[in-house]
Amino acid sequence: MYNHILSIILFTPLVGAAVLMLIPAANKTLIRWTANAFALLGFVVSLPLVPWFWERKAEVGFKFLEGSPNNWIPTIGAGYYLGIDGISFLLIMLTTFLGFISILSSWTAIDDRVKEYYAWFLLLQTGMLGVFMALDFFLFFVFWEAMLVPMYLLIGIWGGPRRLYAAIKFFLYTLLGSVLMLLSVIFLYFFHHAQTGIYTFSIQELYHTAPLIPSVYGTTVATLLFFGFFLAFAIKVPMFPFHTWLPDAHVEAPTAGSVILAGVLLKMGTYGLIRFSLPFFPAVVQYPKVRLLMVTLSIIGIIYGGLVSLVQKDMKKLVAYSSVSHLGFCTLGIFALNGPGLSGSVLQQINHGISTGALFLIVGILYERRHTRDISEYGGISTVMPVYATISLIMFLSSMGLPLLNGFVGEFTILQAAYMANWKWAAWAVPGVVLAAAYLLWLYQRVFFGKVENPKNEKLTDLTPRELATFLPLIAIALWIGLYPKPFFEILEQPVAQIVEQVNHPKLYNAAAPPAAVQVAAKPANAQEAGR
Amino acid sequence: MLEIGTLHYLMVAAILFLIGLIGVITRRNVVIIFMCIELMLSAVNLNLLAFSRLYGLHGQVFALFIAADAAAEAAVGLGILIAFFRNRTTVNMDEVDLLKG
Amino acid sequence: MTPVAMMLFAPFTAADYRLGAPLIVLTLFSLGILCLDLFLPARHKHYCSIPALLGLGVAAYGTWKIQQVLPASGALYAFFGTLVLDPMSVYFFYLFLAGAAVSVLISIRYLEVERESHGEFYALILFAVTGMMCMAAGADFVLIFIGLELMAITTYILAGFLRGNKRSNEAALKYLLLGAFSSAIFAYGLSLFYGLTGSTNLAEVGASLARRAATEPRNPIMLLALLTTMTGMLFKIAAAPFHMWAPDVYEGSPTSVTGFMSVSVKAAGWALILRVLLCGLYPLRVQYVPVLVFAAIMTLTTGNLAAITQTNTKRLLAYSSIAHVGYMLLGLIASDGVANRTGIRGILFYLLVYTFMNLGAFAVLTSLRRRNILGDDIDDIAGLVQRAPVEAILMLVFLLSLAGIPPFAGFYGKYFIFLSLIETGHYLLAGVAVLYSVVAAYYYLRVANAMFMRKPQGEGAPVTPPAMNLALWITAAATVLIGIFPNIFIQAANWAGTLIGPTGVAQIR
Amino acid sequence: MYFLTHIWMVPLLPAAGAAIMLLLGRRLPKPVVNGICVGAVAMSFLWTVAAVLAFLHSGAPRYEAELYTWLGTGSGAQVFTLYGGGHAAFHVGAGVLLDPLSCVWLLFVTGVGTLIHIYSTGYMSHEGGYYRFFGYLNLFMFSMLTLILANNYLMMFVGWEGVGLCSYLLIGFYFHKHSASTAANKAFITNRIGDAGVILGSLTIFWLFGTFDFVKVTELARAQSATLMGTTIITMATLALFVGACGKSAQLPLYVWLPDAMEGPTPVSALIHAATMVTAGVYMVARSNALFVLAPETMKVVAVVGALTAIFAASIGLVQNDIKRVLAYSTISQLGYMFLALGVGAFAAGVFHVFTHAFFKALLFLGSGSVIHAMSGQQDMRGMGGLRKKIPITFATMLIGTLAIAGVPGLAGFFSKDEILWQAWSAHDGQFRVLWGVAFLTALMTSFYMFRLIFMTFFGDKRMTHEEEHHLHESPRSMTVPLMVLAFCSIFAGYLGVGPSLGGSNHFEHFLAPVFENHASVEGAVAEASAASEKPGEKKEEGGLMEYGLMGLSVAAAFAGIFAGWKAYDRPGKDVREPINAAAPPVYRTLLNKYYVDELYDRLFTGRAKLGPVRLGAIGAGEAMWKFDANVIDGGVNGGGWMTRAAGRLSSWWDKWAVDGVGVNGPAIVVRMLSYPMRLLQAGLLQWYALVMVFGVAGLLWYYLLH
Amino acid sequence: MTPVATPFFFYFLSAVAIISALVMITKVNPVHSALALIVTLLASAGLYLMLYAPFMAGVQIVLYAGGILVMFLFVMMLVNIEHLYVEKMMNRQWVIALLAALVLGSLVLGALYKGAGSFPQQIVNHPEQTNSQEIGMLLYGPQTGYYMFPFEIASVLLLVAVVGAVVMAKRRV
Repeated sequence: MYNHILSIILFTPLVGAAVLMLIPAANKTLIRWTANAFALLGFVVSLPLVPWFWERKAEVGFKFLEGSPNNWIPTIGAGYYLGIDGISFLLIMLTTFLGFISILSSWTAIDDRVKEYYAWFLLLQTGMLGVFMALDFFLFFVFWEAMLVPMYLLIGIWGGPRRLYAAIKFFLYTLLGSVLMLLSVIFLYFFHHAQTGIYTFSIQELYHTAPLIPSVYGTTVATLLFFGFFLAFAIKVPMFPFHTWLPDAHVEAPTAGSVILAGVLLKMGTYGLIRFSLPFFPAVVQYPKVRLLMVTLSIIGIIYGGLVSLVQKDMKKLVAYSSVSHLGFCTLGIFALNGPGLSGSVLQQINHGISTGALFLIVGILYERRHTRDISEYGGISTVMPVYATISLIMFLSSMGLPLLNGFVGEFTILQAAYMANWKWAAWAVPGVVLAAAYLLWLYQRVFFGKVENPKNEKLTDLTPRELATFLPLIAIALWIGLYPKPFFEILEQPVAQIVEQVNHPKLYNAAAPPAAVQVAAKPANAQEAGR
Repeated sequence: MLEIGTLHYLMVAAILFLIGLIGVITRRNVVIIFMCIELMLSAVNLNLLAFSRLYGLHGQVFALFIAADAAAEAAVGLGILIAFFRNRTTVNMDEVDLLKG
Repeated sequence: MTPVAMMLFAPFTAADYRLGAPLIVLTLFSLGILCLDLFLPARHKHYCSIPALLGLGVAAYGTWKIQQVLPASGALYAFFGTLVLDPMSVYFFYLFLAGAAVSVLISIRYLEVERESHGEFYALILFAVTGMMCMAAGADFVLIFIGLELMAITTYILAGFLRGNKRSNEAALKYLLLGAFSSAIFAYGLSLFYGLTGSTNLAEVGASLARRAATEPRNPIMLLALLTTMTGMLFKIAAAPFHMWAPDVYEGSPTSVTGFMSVSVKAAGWALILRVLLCGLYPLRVQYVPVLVFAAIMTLTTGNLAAITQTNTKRLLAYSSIAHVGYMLLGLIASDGVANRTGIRGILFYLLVYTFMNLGAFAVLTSLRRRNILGDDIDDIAGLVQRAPVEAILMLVFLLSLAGIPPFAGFYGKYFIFLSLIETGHYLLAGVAVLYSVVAAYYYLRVANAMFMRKPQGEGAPVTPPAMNLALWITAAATVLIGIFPNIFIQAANWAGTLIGPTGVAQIR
Repeated sequence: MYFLTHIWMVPLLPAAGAAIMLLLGRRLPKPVVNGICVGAVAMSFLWTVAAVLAFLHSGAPRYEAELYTWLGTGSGAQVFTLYGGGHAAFHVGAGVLLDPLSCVWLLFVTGVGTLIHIYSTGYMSHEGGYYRFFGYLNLFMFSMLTLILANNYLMMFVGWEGVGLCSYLLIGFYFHKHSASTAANKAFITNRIGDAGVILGSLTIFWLFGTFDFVKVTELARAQSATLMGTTIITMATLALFVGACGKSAQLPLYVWLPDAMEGPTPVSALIHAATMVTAGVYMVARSNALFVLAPETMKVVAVVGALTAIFAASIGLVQNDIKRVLAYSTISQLGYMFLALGVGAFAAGVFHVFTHAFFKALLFLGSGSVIHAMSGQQDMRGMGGLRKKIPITFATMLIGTLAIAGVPGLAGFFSKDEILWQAWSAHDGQFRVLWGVAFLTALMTSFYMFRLIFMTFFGDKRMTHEEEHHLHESPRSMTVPLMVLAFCSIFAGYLGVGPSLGGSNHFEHFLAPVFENHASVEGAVAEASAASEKPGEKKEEGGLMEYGLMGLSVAAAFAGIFAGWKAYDRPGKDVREPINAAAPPVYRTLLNKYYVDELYDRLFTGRAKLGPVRLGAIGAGEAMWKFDANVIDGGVNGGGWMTRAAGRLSSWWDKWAVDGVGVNGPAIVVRMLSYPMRLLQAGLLQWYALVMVFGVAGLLWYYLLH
Repeated sequence: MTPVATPFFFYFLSAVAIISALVMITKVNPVHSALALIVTLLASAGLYLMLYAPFMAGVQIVLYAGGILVMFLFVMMLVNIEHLYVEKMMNRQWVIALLAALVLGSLVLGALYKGAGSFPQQIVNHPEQTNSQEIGMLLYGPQTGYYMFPFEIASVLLLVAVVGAVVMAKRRV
């Protein structure tokens, strides 16, 4: 169990999807129960990781290693190689948790092609978990791309009126970024071989050679490679101006899809930046121009997302654009290039997952009852749905970064880190905090306050126990992070320190004395050449 | 008179080949296009035989194979043409445009 | 031994027959099928598929036996050196046999629906495979040319196999005319090479050309011969600008034949190209690479762009198969077979996965063919997931694989091409290739969109008899399993690509 | 000592009350709600008293404790590089700090809070959402107490935002009223602008000193005063903090939310928007006094902004007709006084005014609440008049409050206000005497409009409708008792800080001295001001006469205002004649419309209203960007929507595929446009295909042979 | 055997072949074209003879002129030829096609002309009398039957052609 915990977590949803396949499509109740059971199981199997990880949180490097760098496709030096550090640990827990919440929230929202829906959803879950666990770039890429498909189908089949457009846009956008990333990593792969004589995709190994690129090929090549990676992640995050797929995808996706999209998928971009862009190209990210560009794009994203949210007429679109703003904070924290910035960024990613996930659920609840997300259709919902209104308020506040709720902790840490990197960055980002209050409260006012003027809203029912059950854990976590985030910071401390160290003083490959890990790494692909 | 060398034969072959080619790309009648292809193959044979005079009999054997191939192509081609004609009652190349885009 | 027997068998030894066994077996089986067809009652004609599959199986066994006796590094020669059995030939033999077998499986019901004769069909497929094997294993221009023509003429017939169907007629006619036209150009080029080198044997041609290319690299006749030869070869694999037959022919041909053509015939064309360009014409590599670059870019552009607006699924897949050729051409550009083999291996692996995924896609399309429904319009596939979820999901797998989305097999095909391009520093081409791979995803997704996100247009599930199911599951399993456990297949492709190259066909006669 | 070491219970008690209300409140009967909520706050008050006594008894300068690490790990592994080049760990603790300054605030917040809670049980007894109201009030108490007890800027910010939130919730308590919810939003968002300043200010402080802790910051600032004096960075830090203070304490230009905040129930106005929350800005500036004195520029800004706000709000207050709005503007005006005091370096005087103001402003608001209660919700003073007989207790207590705020000698307001006026006159060698003039004028106006309120409400003829008159009644005991207690405080609170000039020894200032100590070494001018309080004897001799003169002037002003109010408004008749309107109608209109500031803001900053044809402000920018997003970025991605449209007009086939293709899809449009020529090439004509092949061969040959 | 007046025969036969080839592609009536093709093929057969390839010349006459052309004529009878006269001879693209072909032709001829020196000047004279026999030996000889395997494949090819023709021509069952 202990040694295979990651695989178990990874494949539980997949098994669930397979089991669903065996159930006749007509038996919707059974399908729902099974899917929820597996989603819960997926969360439950990830729980043992919490105490286990907590014990080992101070250890350096990746933990719970499983597989090896070349046991999968030895011919090209790719392996089924899993491992986690604090950053991935948190994101994995977020994924299993939000996955469960999302599936729970779909109980009544999805009534059409239920079996397919749950199967794709569980498949998506596996793909996302794989992205966060893979220590082999090849494996990472496989999961990175593979998870596009279920998401694409979720948007395309169960989405809104323009779902086809949104689904394809989502898919192509992400694909475009990722293929360029593939090219870049192949370059690193050959570069690693040129330096060490070993073909491998192991991330840990590439860490030792990739930073050498500027000294061998010059800064232009290194910068181009950096942008190869960056584009993939920037599209995923999404950073301004690569964000336009996001509102479409969010608006058209079914509620649970939006939750997962905002909660987890976007984090892959920031995760990629942290896991790959920074350690692979420590010199490039420190070029003043590159860094300034990154920060500028982040800040533009923060302000821009906020301003555009302000004028949205569709609730979901508003929340979607708010994601652009929030993720701007995350990238700002990353490119502050200091420990707290990265910690704050990861924490903010978790927070965004919780808060924005909850916001999408909130929008979904109204949508399920009224089948419109037009803000002007609502008003006075507080009167008819008081519990719902209260929960919404808490999540709105969490999203706008009210202290003692989770959003503030991340935002402030990022702001502080950015300030310490360059005070002007923080000064530019701070209006985002004001705008968040403006668009969220205005939305809250328009939806929840006032008199019930639309007769259709008079009969709305308040939350059912199941719906309430989806929110309570989210609120609990929001409060936990808001009140006592120290455990999170402690989990993040070691990996973040390592990344900062890698950025500032990369441990480089030295032909005379290769790092110990290299010796156990992949055999050269040529070894397979002669034999068959 | 000029000595007749390999080049002369090659020139003749090339001219015949090109005439065949021109026929293929300009004539409307499918049957004539077939004939033009036969002409092209025949020109190839002339080439081969001209070279065969330089190297030995291998070229002649190659030419024999090409002739056999030409016969087979003609047989199958005309069979297809007949089947086509049965359905479409035309052998006009301009009208063979059901499949396009 | 009687004189007649001497006449028949004397030139060859037992080793020759063992090495030629797959071809001989296939010929014999197809003759047998032709005879059997005469005696079977009309409603049992489809039993002809059994000997066809059997023949393919026996041929595979023969290939396996050959593989057993192959030296660890080196080739075997048969029939006076006209037939060369090296890892590449064996690899391609398996590929052709697998493609043919799946094609036979998906044809059974299709032929019944079309009410066409079974015997000739399977016999022709087997004949075609014989021709392909000659192309893959031929070490002599004559054998290669005859093999090419055998395969080509067979496919002309197969393309027009639905005699009563105007589109099939037209496809056959177009294919034949253009095929014969390109064959003539190809033959013209071969004749010039013969004239330049005095031989039709690849190794000798190579040796002679090497001398000539060293002294006069811009010999006009050599260039003329090279270009005309390449025209013929690029035509066979449907590379632009010699690709224009492909969409029309693919659309008009019987669907199962289209699958066969797009997979096995194309693989045979590739075998031919690898054999000729890397063995015989290797000395002209400097000269032919620009042609390949031109063709590759043209092919990627035309294939991908034209596919976007297609409304006919078969036609769409035809353009997509053109696009795939573009990727493979990139592999050939990157790899010279001496310093770098990644691209060649990539092509071989690509062909392997392409065989399964594309045939799988055509299998699904074939299963859509019902009475009165052609099944090849994109509307016919709309809402398929609700009518036939299994087929739809399999189709999705094939499409994603074609689009190069991991973890499906198609990803690795593209991956190795990118790998070789980066390895050899062709960054610009790599960039073009990845951009087109995004474009490609778009049109595959259109089909997926239709299947999953539109309302069903027709009603009732497609009929999938056991043979069709078998074909579907074989192709799907291959597509998925190669994707998840690619190592052994990569090794196979590596092995197959080991010898191919200027040094591969060394000793002959 | 138990109470001192467990001082964190003070905020936690109301927090518990709030949690209970919000989770279970719906099902609880009113008496239980009363018991829990009022009980929690009352206990909190008692705890505070006990803790303060323990603190005083301990004799220590302060009591500080860190409860746990809030942000960061506390391990010090993650470090920042500071302004001066040093390093500091990323760490923020959740801690408490009890020193004289927080003692003062704690006492009056819990005290006034308890009274207002009691008052509310009567005032809100007929309202729906009773539990919600008390839950919010308790939550507010929690936030405010957190703000006060915090030991560092960030924890203070927690309370700071918390009170903003509660203010939002309580202003929006009548959420079905559009005006209420709008006012709530306005309050929160305006406050958020200030909050941004607080964040930046705190960050700058951290950058400078490597800590958020008040004590450490103060010590470091004092230690480094020589190097930091007047530097840009300290000015920046203090200015940013002051922006925050402007937001919370409703100073120019961020005051706009406070008048609108009167949409909330009256006890809320009393508690939050008069007595406690709005003084948070003062608290923060006072808390950061060590920094502010290092930034003379900021101090000038503070003083000027304070004075301007004071007169600005007072002038608007002159003509308002809504009883609560008058009080709201008066609050803004009084807050201006406080900032004036802070700005001239008289921190103790400012705090003293906060203290006294808490009582009489709470009293006035609660009194006005009582009036409104009696008037069945009517808030317009033009519809009142002659109420003194009907609601005598309210009248009496309100009169006391009014006298206090007007600065009539002997009442609380007199002492604190006079102290400020004197400091404004004398501080910095009289640099700020202009401001004294402003403040003096303001005092005159204050007295006038407050008595305008009294006369319009309680004197003259009854102007209410018959029905309203019928319902007139004195408020219940639960409301009047707090009024009386507050009235008592309004009279006597001032005696805690009677200055030496009036024979007192200014206990208040002495008590606070440890917080504001050590200014002498910083700046001479400030030294004088504080020396005045520390060594009364010497000071008295120097400026004694002047001080008495000024005091007399201000007393005169107060009475002049009262007199003018009486002349103008204590008249019979149904109509109210506005003297300003009569004298200068444009001025009246401008004042009545609050100088059109709201309209200006709506046009320039929020964008709710258009400026001519264009929409400016945040919404305008949002719309512009949204258009940019939809048309330019996406358009660029889409391959130029305009191209599609233009081409669509050109030919119908184009339109056909562009519109009803499989979705007008993203990056594919360009590609699709290219796809069509490809398809046209594929015209189905075999010979064309052959010709293309010939082109290919010929082209390649050409390239090879002739190149 | 030394050929008589080689240049004359060469030019004569070449001229006949080329002219009748031109006739072939310029005649409206396909029957005329077919006859012109026969003349071309016969003329090339003559050229074959001059190239010491009597066997191939014979094959040319028998196979092409005798076999294939007759088949063509049959097909022309089968497909309705009457209306072929009245239709246009050339397709729509013929001008551009002609130009392209001329460009290609000049390039090809130029290449051949420039590259004439690439071939050996020495002619290997094969005895004409044993020509057929030697070809036979190359095809079937016990030790020299180098082309036997391709020949077998060619036989399969012809079989396929037969099958194909049958399949194509037979009526629907």
